[in-house]
Amino acid sequence: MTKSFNSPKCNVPSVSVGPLMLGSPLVVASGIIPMDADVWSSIEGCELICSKGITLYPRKGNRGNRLWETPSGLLNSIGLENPGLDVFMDCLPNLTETGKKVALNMAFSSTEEIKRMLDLIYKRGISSLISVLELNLSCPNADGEGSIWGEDPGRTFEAVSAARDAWDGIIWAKLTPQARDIETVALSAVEAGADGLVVANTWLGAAVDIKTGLPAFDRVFAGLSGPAVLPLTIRLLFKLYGKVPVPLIASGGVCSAEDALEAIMAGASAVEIGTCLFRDMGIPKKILEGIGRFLEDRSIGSLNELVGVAHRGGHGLNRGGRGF
Amino acid sequence: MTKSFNSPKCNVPSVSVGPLMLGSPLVVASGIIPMDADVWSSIEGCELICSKGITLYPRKGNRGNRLWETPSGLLNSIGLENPGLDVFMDCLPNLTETGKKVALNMAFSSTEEIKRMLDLIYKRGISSLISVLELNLSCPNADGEGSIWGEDPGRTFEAVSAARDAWDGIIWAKLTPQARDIETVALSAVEAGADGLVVANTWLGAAVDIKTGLPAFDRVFAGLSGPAVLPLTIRLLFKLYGKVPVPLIASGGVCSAEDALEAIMAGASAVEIGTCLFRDMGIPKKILEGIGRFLEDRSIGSLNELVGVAHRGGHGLNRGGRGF
Amino acid sequence: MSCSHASIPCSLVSKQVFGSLGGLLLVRPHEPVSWKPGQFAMLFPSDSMDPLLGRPLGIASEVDGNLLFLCQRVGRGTGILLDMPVGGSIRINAPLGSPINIPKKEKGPLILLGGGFGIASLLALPAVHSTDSMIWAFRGGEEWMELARSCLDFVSIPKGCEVLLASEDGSTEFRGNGIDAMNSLDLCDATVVACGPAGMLRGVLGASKQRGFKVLLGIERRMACGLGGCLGCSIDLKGNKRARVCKEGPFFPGEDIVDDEIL
Amino acid sequence: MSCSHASIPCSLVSKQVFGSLGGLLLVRPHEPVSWKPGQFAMLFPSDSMDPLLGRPLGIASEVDGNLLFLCQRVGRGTGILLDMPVGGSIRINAPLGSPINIPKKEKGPLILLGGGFGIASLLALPAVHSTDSMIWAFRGGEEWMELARSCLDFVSIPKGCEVLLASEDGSTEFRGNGIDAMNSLDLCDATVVACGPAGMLRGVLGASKQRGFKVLLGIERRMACGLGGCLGCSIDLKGNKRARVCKEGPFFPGEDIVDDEIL
Ligand SMILES: Cc1cc2nc3c(=O)[nH]c(=O)nc-3n(C[C@H](O)[C@H](O)[C@H](O)COP(=O)(O)OP(=O)(O)OC[C@H]3O[C@@H](n4cnc5c(N)ncnc54)[C@H](O)[C@@H]3O)c2cc1C
Ligand SMILES: Cc1cc2nc3c(=O)[nH]c(=O)nc-3n(C[C@H](O)[C@H](O)[C@H](O)COP(=O)(O)OP(=O)(O)OC[C@H]3O[C@@H](n4cnc5c(N)ncnc54)[C@H](O)[C@@H]3O)c2cc1C
Ligand SMILES: Cc1cc2nc3c(=O)[nH]c(=O)nc-3n(C[C@H](O)[C@H](O)[C@H](O)COP(=O)(O)O)c2cc1C
Ligand SMILES: Cc1cc2nc3c(=O)[nH]c(=O)nc-3n(C[C@H](O)[C@H](O)[C@H](O)COP(=O)(O)O)c2cc1C
Ligand code: FES
Ligand code: FES
Repeated sequence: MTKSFNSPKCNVPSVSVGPLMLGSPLVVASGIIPMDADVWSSIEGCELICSKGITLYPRKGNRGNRLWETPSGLLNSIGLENPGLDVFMDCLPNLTETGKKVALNMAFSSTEEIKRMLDLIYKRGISSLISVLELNLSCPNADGEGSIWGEDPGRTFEAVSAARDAWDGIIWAKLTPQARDIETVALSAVEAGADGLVVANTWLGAAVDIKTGLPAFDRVFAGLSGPAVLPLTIRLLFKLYGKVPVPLIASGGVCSAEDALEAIMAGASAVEIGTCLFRDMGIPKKILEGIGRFLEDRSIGSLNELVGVAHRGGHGLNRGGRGF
Repeated sequence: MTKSFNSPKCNVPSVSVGPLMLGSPLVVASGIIPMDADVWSSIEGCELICSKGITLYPRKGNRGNRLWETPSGLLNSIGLENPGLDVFMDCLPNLTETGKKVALNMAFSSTEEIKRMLDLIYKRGISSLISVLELNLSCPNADGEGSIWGEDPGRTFEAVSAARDAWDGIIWAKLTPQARDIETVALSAVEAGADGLVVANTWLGAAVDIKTGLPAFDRVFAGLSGPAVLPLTIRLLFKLYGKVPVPLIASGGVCSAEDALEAIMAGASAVEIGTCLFRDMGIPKKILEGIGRFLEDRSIGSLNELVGVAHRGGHGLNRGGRGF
Repeated sequence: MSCSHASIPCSLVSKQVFGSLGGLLLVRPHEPVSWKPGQFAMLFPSDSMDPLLGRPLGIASEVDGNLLFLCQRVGRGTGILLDMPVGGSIRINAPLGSPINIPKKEKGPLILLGGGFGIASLLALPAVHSTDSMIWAFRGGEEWMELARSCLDFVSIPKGCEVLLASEDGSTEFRGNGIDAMNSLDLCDATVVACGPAGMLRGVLGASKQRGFKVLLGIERRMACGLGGCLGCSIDLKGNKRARVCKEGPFFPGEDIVDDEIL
Repeated sequence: MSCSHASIPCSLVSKQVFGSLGGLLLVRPHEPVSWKPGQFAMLFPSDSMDPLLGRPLGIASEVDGNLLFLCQRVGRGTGILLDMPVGGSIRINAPLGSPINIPKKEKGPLILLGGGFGIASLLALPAVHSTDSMIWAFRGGEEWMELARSCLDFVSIPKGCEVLLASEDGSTEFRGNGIDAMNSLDLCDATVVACGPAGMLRGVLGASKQRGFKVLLGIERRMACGLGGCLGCSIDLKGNKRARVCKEGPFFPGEDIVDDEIL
């Protein structure tokens, strides 16, 4: 039984994301909050929280600048710093004790690594503490000269299949927006057994530090997140909704109830909240309340009714003309 | 002789963009200002101005919403509304009378259309009034079910070759960021005879009008421009600089002297200014002054020295450590 | 001196906000702006790129070199403007658009009809163009009454111009909507200049066709540039013509207007 | 009551800006913030998404429930904060970071060394921890002198704590930089808590190694979350350990600090 899902007073929009029932459509994105039970319990408005990207062994991440602010956006080049699977497993019981559900965001450089990590989790007997396995397809693979798993449908199939073979629970494939053909990649992920697709991850960008004349980041390219990318996320949702038989989970730029509703109407069954938590950890609660009010004002019984309505002529929301 | 290139008082950073000498690295992007000589003369800080995308025949453009604001960005779906080549040619002498140079931004649905348009320009005897032919590779072609010219290296080669055959002057190929493999497309454009590459154009995005539950735009997808896309532009410059033997012209998100310097250091020889003119037509002058001060403070004689320095270890700008 | 697209730094010298309705903003431009009734400004509440675009507001009046704006609270942009502390900086691009061009007066009356905040673009007209009646139609209620009173204090309406306040709830002498109020006047040979909600404009256009009086309607569109460049605001006119609301408009003669373009 | 990452609406109740240098901001939180010296806040000047991130500023003092910030004018974010009209809204996430943790006092003196605006995070320490000397080193000149005077009016320094103002141009009693000023004191068995420019911190760390006194240094990094989540600010510590400046820091004992991480 969940211990204390902190729901706001108003109408709580719960959702089913495929087989997963969530008390809120909002999910804390990976890499945003610390693995700290106090912080987890204090977040209201989200039931599911994605862990930092976890690798088999600890990683120090990238040297040099890791953050760079852009207009309404953030470039990051953390480089998957994390304490490794063992420490994650040590923390896991404490984290789930908070009443939150956990999505393990997994980064990996080979399919063997995926299998070994899942094996270790089963061996520890804590697989039931993990509600979702979120595969980060934006990380580089060791073969293929560090090319990104999710850019290629074949590699995507390999990675998701490896996880599917070794994991009984729900698998979300977190797509990369750098995929040359995201529809084909999405279909491969589903074919390989993904139960949901996270659309998507950071967009590659870059910056120059004009004071030094050097790239702002040692690795030149870095991941762009935050409100700036919202319209790009919405486009990907429009491209993928209806093309795959699994739910879509939005990730990229959602910061308000309006943004979340846009993503839902464009096809998302749930919505990850990332960068905007850096501004205000109270945002999910406000978003959830805003969604609640929206549903109430229009007497919509379930948020699931709104999923993808933009593909279905607005589904009767369109009262009183379009305006501009 | 140019009549009145309004340069600000301070150190004017002139540049050579391949064979083209410009009194300022700043170029007014296509689709931003009206074909109105008064407006043209009033713009300080730019010597070259791109016309609205011109087609052989007049076009009314898209129905429904055409503009949608996003965080630090703008989605537009104008749909190439323009009065057609004849009217453009009628206006041309008035526009060049202002002392500005003109880049004809050309939109086309077939290679025949390119040839016919260039033919008509030669027939009118006004080809010398056009300093640059800017080919908009983000527009759809009539064969290929409206696919975008610049998404495909072959189609790009066709379009640029057609223009090259029929045009003696400078040709810039304006790339589309939707290209699956922008490096190959860029190489094709150069192989076909492009003298410069504009990097790039609007990024496809989308939005939902949550009041109606409908896509904000009748055509669902629309082009994202403005500061939000700056880091994406900078990344493309990093990808292309040094890979092609022609100058790069940045387009996407530049709004300040700092932004322009970033683009230049990442590899741009000139910088187009678009969306931010909607905020302030005085921006180019301020940017030019800012660049002038930057050069002066560091005793850099020519702006061309800064082009691409981020690929060359900062080229001595890096005095006194990197900081963060 | 400001040209047609000058960007002018200003400060907010005073404001009166009426609950969730909106308010009056008195803005001091740091250089003179020469404008005419019907023209508008794009307002930028800060140098921030979010929100990115200016918000178009009609220039309602000029008081001691300050510009008066009437601003309805609609969304983010107008919210930021209304919530700005006095003393804050606003930048405006102004004057934009074409002044209201009253067809050569023949014999009938000139009637102005403002619905809600649509009155803004009409308020300065009576002072420069002999006007018979100015109707201001709004929902009513205390907030609206206070806003209307405060607003009318700022503008000088010549004696000859009758001001008719119409409210749906009967807060004012005339109970009814804008169309009702207009119909209560003698429209014979009249010229009606109307600005406000789409429904009202459609009603005015319909009535003008039926009864043969002249109208000029203020059209609204989302705008990016405000000066005819981006074509974001362009609309169909009769006779297969196109026009830009920000440049040829925002006021267009009824006979040119395609009904569908009143949104 | 504020938890470690509460987001608190505030208003700017007064400010003093000294030319292009920066200034003092007195900010009223709309809920109480309980903080300790060495902790900081992330400041958001508006709800706009540009700039996106908060700006970290040390909490310098508390005056009648208002928080005092010293803010150097560096770039856009600090510019917006300093140019905000009094009465404007600021949101803060606070308190963040670990309080300064003075090692159990043995015998030597406790010396605080603030370089420029780095003094901010130290100013409140003497009131809660017996301090022998507080050095404030800055460039000098009229603006700096005024800023320092105004600032010291806001904080209560107990009698026992000597305040030494050091300026490079000799505007103050002591001419020289922060290291010179520190060296002018008896450092035997001392504990020095230093915050300021990288060059100064390197000098202090070097001296402490040579001469064997204890130091705590305030480290700066770009920050996104401010609460240990994003790992944007994490640094190497000695012994192959990692630490987050925003969470375990910003003050670290000299013996843990890897020289290269002082940027
Ligand atoms: C020529 C002209 C004159 C106007 N004069 C006035 C006036 O004097 N007083 C007044 O209260 N309002 C006036 N308006 C309407 C006013 O511009 C909008 O209410 C305002 O832009 C809404 O901005 P927002 O950010 O609060 O709303 P949001 O809905 O959050 O805005 C989102 C985007 O849509 C645009 N938008 C939304 N509604 C409108 C609209 N009705 N017209 C144009 N763009 C819109 C915004 O500018 C913005 O780009 C005028 C509009 C035009 C075109
Ligand atoms: C824990 C901590 C406490 C601080 N306390 C104070 C203080 O009390 N008073 C004071 O004046 N300054 C303080 N600083 C420095 C202050 O945060 C920066 O000067 C400020 O963030 C610059 O923002 P900007 O937008 O004006 O500069 P820009 O250079 O335009 O900022 C660009 C980005 O870099 C970041 N950045 C730039 N410089 C720094 C820096 N030195 N440290 C961290 N991030 C930086 C900004 O936050 C922003 O994200 C502190 C920094 C830290 C980390
Ligand atoms: C600092 C930072 C670290 C991140 N780390 C990870 C990660 O470890 N694994 C992952 O899949 N995504 C990671 N992301 C991506 C986010 O989970 C999210 O998909 C992305 O930021 C877009 O959403 P947003 O705009 O809401 O932030 C990270 C993002 C940021 C900003
Ligand atoms: C309203 C609008 C209309 C545009 N029309 C054209 C066009 O006709 N042809 C073209 O090549 N690019 C067009 N563009 C793209 C711009 O020229 C520019 O490449 C793009 O907006 C990115 O730059 P920016 O962020 O500086 O605006 C248009 C952009 C906008 C915003
Ligand atoms: S708003 Fe750009 S043309 Fe009217
Ligand atoms: S700023 Fe996010 S971990 Fe320190």
